[in-house]
Amino acid sequence: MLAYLIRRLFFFVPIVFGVMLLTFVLFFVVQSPEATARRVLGQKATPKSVENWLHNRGYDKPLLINTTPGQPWHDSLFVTQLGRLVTFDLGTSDVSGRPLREIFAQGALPSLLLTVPAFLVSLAVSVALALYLVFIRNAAVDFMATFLCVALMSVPVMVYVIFGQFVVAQVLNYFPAFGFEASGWSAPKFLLLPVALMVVSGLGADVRLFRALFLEEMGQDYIRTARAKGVSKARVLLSHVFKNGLINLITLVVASLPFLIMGSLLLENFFGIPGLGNVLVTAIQAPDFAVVQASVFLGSLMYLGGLLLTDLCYAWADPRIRLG
Amino acid sequence: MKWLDQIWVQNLCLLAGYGLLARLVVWGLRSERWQTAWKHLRRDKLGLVSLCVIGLYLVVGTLESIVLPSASGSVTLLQRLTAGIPQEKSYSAPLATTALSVADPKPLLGRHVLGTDALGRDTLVQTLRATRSALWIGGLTSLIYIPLGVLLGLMAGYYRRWVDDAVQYVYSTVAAVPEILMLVAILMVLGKGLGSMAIALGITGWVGMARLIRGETLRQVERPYIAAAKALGQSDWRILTRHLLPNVMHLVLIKFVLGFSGLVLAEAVLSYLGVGAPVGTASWGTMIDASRSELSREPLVWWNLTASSCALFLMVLALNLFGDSLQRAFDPKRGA
Amino acid sequence: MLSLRNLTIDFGTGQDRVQAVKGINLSIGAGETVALVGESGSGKSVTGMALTRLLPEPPAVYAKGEILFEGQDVLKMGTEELRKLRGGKIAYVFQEPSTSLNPVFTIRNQIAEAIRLHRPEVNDIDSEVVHYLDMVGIVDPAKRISDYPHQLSGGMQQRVMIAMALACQPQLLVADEPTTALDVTVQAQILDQMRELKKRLKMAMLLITHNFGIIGGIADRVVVMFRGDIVEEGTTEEVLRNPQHAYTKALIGCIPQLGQRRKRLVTIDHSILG
Amino acid sequence: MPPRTSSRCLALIAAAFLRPYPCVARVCAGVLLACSLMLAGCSNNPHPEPLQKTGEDGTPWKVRYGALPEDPRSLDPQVSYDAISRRILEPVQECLLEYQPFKTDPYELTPCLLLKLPERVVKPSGGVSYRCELKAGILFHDDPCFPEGRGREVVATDVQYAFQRITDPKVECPALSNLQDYVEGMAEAFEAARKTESFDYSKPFSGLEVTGRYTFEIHLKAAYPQLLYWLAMHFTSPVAREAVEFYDGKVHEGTTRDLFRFHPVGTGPFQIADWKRNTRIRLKRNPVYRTTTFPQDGWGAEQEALLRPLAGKALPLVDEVNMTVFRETIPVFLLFRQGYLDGMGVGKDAFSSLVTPSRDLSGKYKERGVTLHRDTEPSTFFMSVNMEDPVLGPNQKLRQALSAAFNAQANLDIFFNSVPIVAEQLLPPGIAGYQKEFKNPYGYNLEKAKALLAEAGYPNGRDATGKVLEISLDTTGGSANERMMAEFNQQQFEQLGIKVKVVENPFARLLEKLDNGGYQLATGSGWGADYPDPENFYFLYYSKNFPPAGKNHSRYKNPEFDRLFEKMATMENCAERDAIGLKMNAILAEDVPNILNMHRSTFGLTQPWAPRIQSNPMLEGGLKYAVLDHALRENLRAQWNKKPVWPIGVVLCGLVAVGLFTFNLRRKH
Repeated sequence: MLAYLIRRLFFFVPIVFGVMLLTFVLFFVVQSPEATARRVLGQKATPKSVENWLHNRGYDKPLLINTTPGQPWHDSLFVTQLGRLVTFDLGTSDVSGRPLREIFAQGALPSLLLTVPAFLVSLAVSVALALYLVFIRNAAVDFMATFLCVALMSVPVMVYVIFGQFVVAQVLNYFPAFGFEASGWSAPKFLLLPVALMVVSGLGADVRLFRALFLEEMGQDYIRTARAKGVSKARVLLSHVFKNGLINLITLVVASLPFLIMGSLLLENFFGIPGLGNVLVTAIQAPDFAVVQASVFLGSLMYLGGLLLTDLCYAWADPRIRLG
Repeated sequence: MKWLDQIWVQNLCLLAGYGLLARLVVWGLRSERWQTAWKHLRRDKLGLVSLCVIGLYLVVGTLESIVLPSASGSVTLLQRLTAGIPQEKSYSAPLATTALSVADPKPLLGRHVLGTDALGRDTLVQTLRATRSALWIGGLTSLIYIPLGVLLGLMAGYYRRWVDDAVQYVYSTVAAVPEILMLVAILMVLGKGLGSMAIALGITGWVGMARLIRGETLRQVERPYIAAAKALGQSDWRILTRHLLPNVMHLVLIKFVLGFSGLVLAEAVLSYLGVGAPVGTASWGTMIDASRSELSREPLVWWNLTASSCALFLMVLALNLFGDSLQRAFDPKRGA
Repeated sequence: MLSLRNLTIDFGTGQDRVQAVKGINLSIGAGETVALVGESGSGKSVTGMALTRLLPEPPAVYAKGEILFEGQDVLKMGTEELRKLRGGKIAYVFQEPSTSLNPVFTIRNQIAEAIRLHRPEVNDIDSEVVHYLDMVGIVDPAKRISDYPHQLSGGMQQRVMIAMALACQPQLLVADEPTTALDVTVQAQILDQMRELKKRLKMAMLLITHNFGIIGGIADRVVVMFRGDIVEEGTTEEVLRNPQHAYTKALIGCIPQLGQRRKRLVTIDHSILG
Repeated sequence: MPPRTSSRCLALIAAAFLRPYPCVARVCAGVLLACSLMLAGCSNNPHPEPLQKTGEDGTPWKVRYGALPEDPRSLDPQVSYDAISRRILEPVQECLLEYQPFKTDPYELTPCLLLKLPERVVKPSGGVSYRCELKAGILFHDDPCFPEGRGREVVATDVQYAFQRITDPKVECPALSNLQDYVEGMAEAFEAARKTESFDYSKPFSGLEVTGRYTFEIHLKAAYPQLLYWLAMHFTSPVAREAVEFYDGKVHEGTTRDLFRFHPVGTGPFQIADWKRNTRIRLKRNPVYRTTTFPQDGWGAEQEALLRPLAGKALPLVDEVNMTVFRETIPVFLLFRQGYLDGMGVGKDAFSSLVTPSRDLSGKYKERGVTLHRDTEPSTFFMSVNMEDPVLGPNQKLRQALSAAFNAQANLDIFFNSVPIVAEQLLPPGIAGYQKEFKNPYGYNLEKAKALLAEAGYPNGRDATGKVLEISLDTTGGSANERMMAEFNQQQFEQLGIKVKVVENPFARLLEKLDNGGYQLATGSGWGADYPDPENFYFLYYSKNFPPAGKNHSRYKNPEFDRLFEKMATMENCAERDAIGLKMNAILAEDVPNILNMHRSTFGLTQPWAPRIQSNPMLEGGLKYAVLDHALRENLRAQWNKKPVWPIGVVLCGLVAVGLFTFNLRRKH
């Protein structure tokens, strides 16, 4: 087990390095940090102030490797950035000057408050609906459900958000159309609408997927054995099918767990939830290289964490699999 | 890229695309597996209806893709066909006779079934014209990610060892970079355009395909027929193209159809992020994006959002349903 | 004890309708062992499954006839009665032990589930599980009960299946190709085991197989099925010694000409079991 | 029917239906009860409780609710340059001078922290000095950076410190490049600091001489009348050195302190009470504020009834200001309609939708008592023409033709609901030298444009060889609106029969192109007045201001224009200056180095309970003059936010239907 973990971690190092290099090339080599400087300093900035800005942030260093004679090779942008990130010194945002540690720390909670309930509710609802569909096994209902699911999948997320916010908050006046309060009992009333929208927008795909998973399990031999034993259909579903389906579900679901922290771009923007959802996007558009590099670094760690988590959960849920 | 603007080049590209598609279908239908699938599919009413809807979209998209010479450079066939519909000054409601204005309702030049947009263009025509963007994005992206994904997936599954390691390393790395960053960064480098969008989506999209094909290849390689082929001394290339490829091709087809709908939706999101279709190219994503502020207008301007979302919805729905039908047709046991 | 009257089972609807069982009559007395023989797709497994309405509906349709178990028509039973019948009165052993056991539950769990359902009076379930495992010849059963199916060999898995079926003390055991998926040596062991158990427990048994070679010494009577119909019926000795129907002869002789129809029949079988 | 009773009724009906299934009925009833309780207890008010319920005198605590499009980037007075940051900074950090809120044509400066307007002294050396005197007794906000947390008095050295910070390269003050040409010793100090990598604040600073506790002199190398305007901007407002040194963003005794840029310590009528990053900022009244009072005059006759009672009153007029960050515009509308925002003062997107194409507020809002305000900004927007382009540069007629083909009014009608004014000249209204009667000789006139195009050598858009003229137009790509505008511009020029290729750029890329001249035509150019002076506009076409030195993006070079500019730049406003301006304007109009578009207008809606007091575009909101009718707001909000009941019924019926269906299905089995 430990050996397995260590082996995996070694495998992760080149991936993280590759990711950082790729981001650097994609983002830094092809567009100069001057763009950031101009964005930050505004339309009226003079080249002198741009130059001063770049110098203060070390952006006037050589890009990948310092080949200037007399200077150490590692005194380059990429190496220093990487060095800082590896020690988890995230630095400060190029645009706002806020420490990134603070940005991520403050944004994580609201993002999680939005995504974790949405994740759990949508998982519960879609698993329940999928089981329900498998349970009743009615041709007409199946057809309608498939159609509805595909229909739900085919609507762009934006349309959900726009309509949802407009109709539910404007016509019905039940919940605030906007805003966020992480503390106290008012949090649910702010979160209800975005969470519901997030659940609905993901429902179609999930129900379809889980239904297919469960149906596949239903066709297995051991289900026949269970039914031949006299186990009732509901129990077959809830115990035999569910547990086996769960193993497949894990591979699909667990990998996305670490990304819950990244929040949801659209919902956060529309509902004024100060999460991490649009941190990366605004950073890309700004462009705010410090934020991009740090979030990609953390993002790739999370991705790899997700992979590892999937393996571990798999091993935990499926007795046939042993890590080693 | 100047030569790309030539009228005949564009039309030729279109023709080549259709030729390729036809060739692939003919090639596929030669295999027994595809023939049985086609037999199943013919009995699947829903599948056939969706196929017809897709065909309809293809026709509209093609009409907009055929470029004709005109006085001011070039126009598309669809533009030529709808040239009779006048352009208004600004918004007007569906079938309205006057412009959308409370205080000063000026008479319109003509009737518009779905109203007009902010620049007074007919919404129906714009919606139809946008089909082209969706099809091009879906088509071009598939042309990039399918060969890339299939080739790498096959090689990884067949050769294993270091080839597998290398392919796995590359796709893990690509997958670990947040997708949105890849897309936006690539689009910023290449500039806006349908082509760049297809490239960006292709670069991020091949990972899933490669994974799928690699998995299936690993399974196929265990089968005796591969061992037999090897025993006969056939070359690796021949085994890859003649034996393995046909056996994973149905997966590619299904993934292509289902992935197509994903690509059409991705265009909408990219437009929200401001890296969507370029100016002058109608697309549903930009129409939806533009309608964000229209929804809060008084009186409400709803027809642009409705028209574009419905068109998008119908296409994605048809693709998804057809994809399902394909899946059932190829694997009747699973899709029950 | 059990009798089938004019049982007809269809698969699918409309144009795609396929008749899998064509109005057969069959009866099994208490303590009697009947072998149902036929090649793949002859409808023997379908008949076995139909005894407790195990076939998924749709696509299966019980078109005609009745299945009488101790005078009660199984086809008219409610959900609850059926559940009691399955496992409790009629238990099954299936062909492929490696897939017929749920891979994510321990064997204790799987056997205990059956006991709990049909014998609520049993208090010490674990020792009961051990008892039955021991009965089917599993070495050191107390240690084995917390194993998962994949940790057992194929023969052991089949023994577990048999233990699970016996644990509910059924009146009829339906063994659907119980040895087909196993090695020849293991086959012999399992068959010996079953012979012995049959003697000890005195329950009725329906042995479904395509292999005439294994029924000797177990089956009292043989029923031969071909394309959904019963073509021959008689005591084991009679049939083995003097088969009447050409098909039976072919089966006994294991003549490979059967391959002619094989392709189509295999496909039908496939779609039924899937 | 209030929701609680009605949902109870529905629960009874549902219970009757579900009697055969007692377990399900019980669960349903429980869920129903929980839902109805939640709905009844839920308010759709998105705002947190005000900081206080009542003021010290027992009157209701007055809170103004406003919107910000994004979080302020920096509240460091020497750094902050964008409108959003300045909107927060203005009520917190006062300047030496300020704009009189009611006088906009022309604008007028009045003293704020200074006792009176600075006194100009011409020195024999040719330089100019300004003598200034601070009001005595003005206190910084109470803040932990001061001993015992009590704000100390503002003195002249605080202004000197501000000037030193402008010079410090690490601070990155955007005003530095403008001021260092005039303020003595500034450029030298900057260079010295860049060499040593740190600015020496203890060194004497010759540009600003402290002559007493409250008095100081600003020494200029040459005449620069615009300095007064700089004194009305935050760059020169006094800063307490304690605050800058205290708020270093580092950990002290276990707690992290803010960065100074997020924790301004000013003297203004409000101080920051609570800043939830990316969510909202709440400002609380400064209890000891007494620098300024409500002006006694300056407003027009139509505002007399509203403003006379306020004259001379102590400021601010409300107790709290709550600014919420909205990244999307739709929620702004939603909240404004529900009465949870008192006004909307954001970009054009937000407003264009509420105004009918006939420049009027839509009827629904009128009924609600909402008022629409239009204020023209001192800004001019135009397309830049690259004068170094081989096609456009040498061909004056072609430029004139393009200019005449562009229908600026239609542009405003479609995208800005006709609110802004079509620009006829470079100077916007309100700036000295603006000519009300002047019409752009190459304003929209399609016939004329076609004639000019023929004269330029492109009859019907084709050159001598019959090839269609193709021109590229660089724009910023991104929002849907920008796309639409680009398509509109394209259509305008293509009316001439020429072909226009639109090139979309990220904002920064466009700026880069403008700077290095890699374009033919470019949109998105505009200039907002830093200060209301013609020099601030004409310098855009001064040939010594070619990028990178300045912002002459058109690369326009005209010796006559240059000569006139040099003459008028540092003149005080007078008739002669106006005359020179007239000539410069005529030169630009004929040469068309730009295609004029509009003078942008800010326009906003106000709720009936929060009427607009001032509309001076040189102020960023003027929050200290804001008023509020608390009772009216409470009343209308309750009216506008009723909760309908029918949706609960619909949902319930649906649930019951599905339940019944399932049970039926199972029973049949």
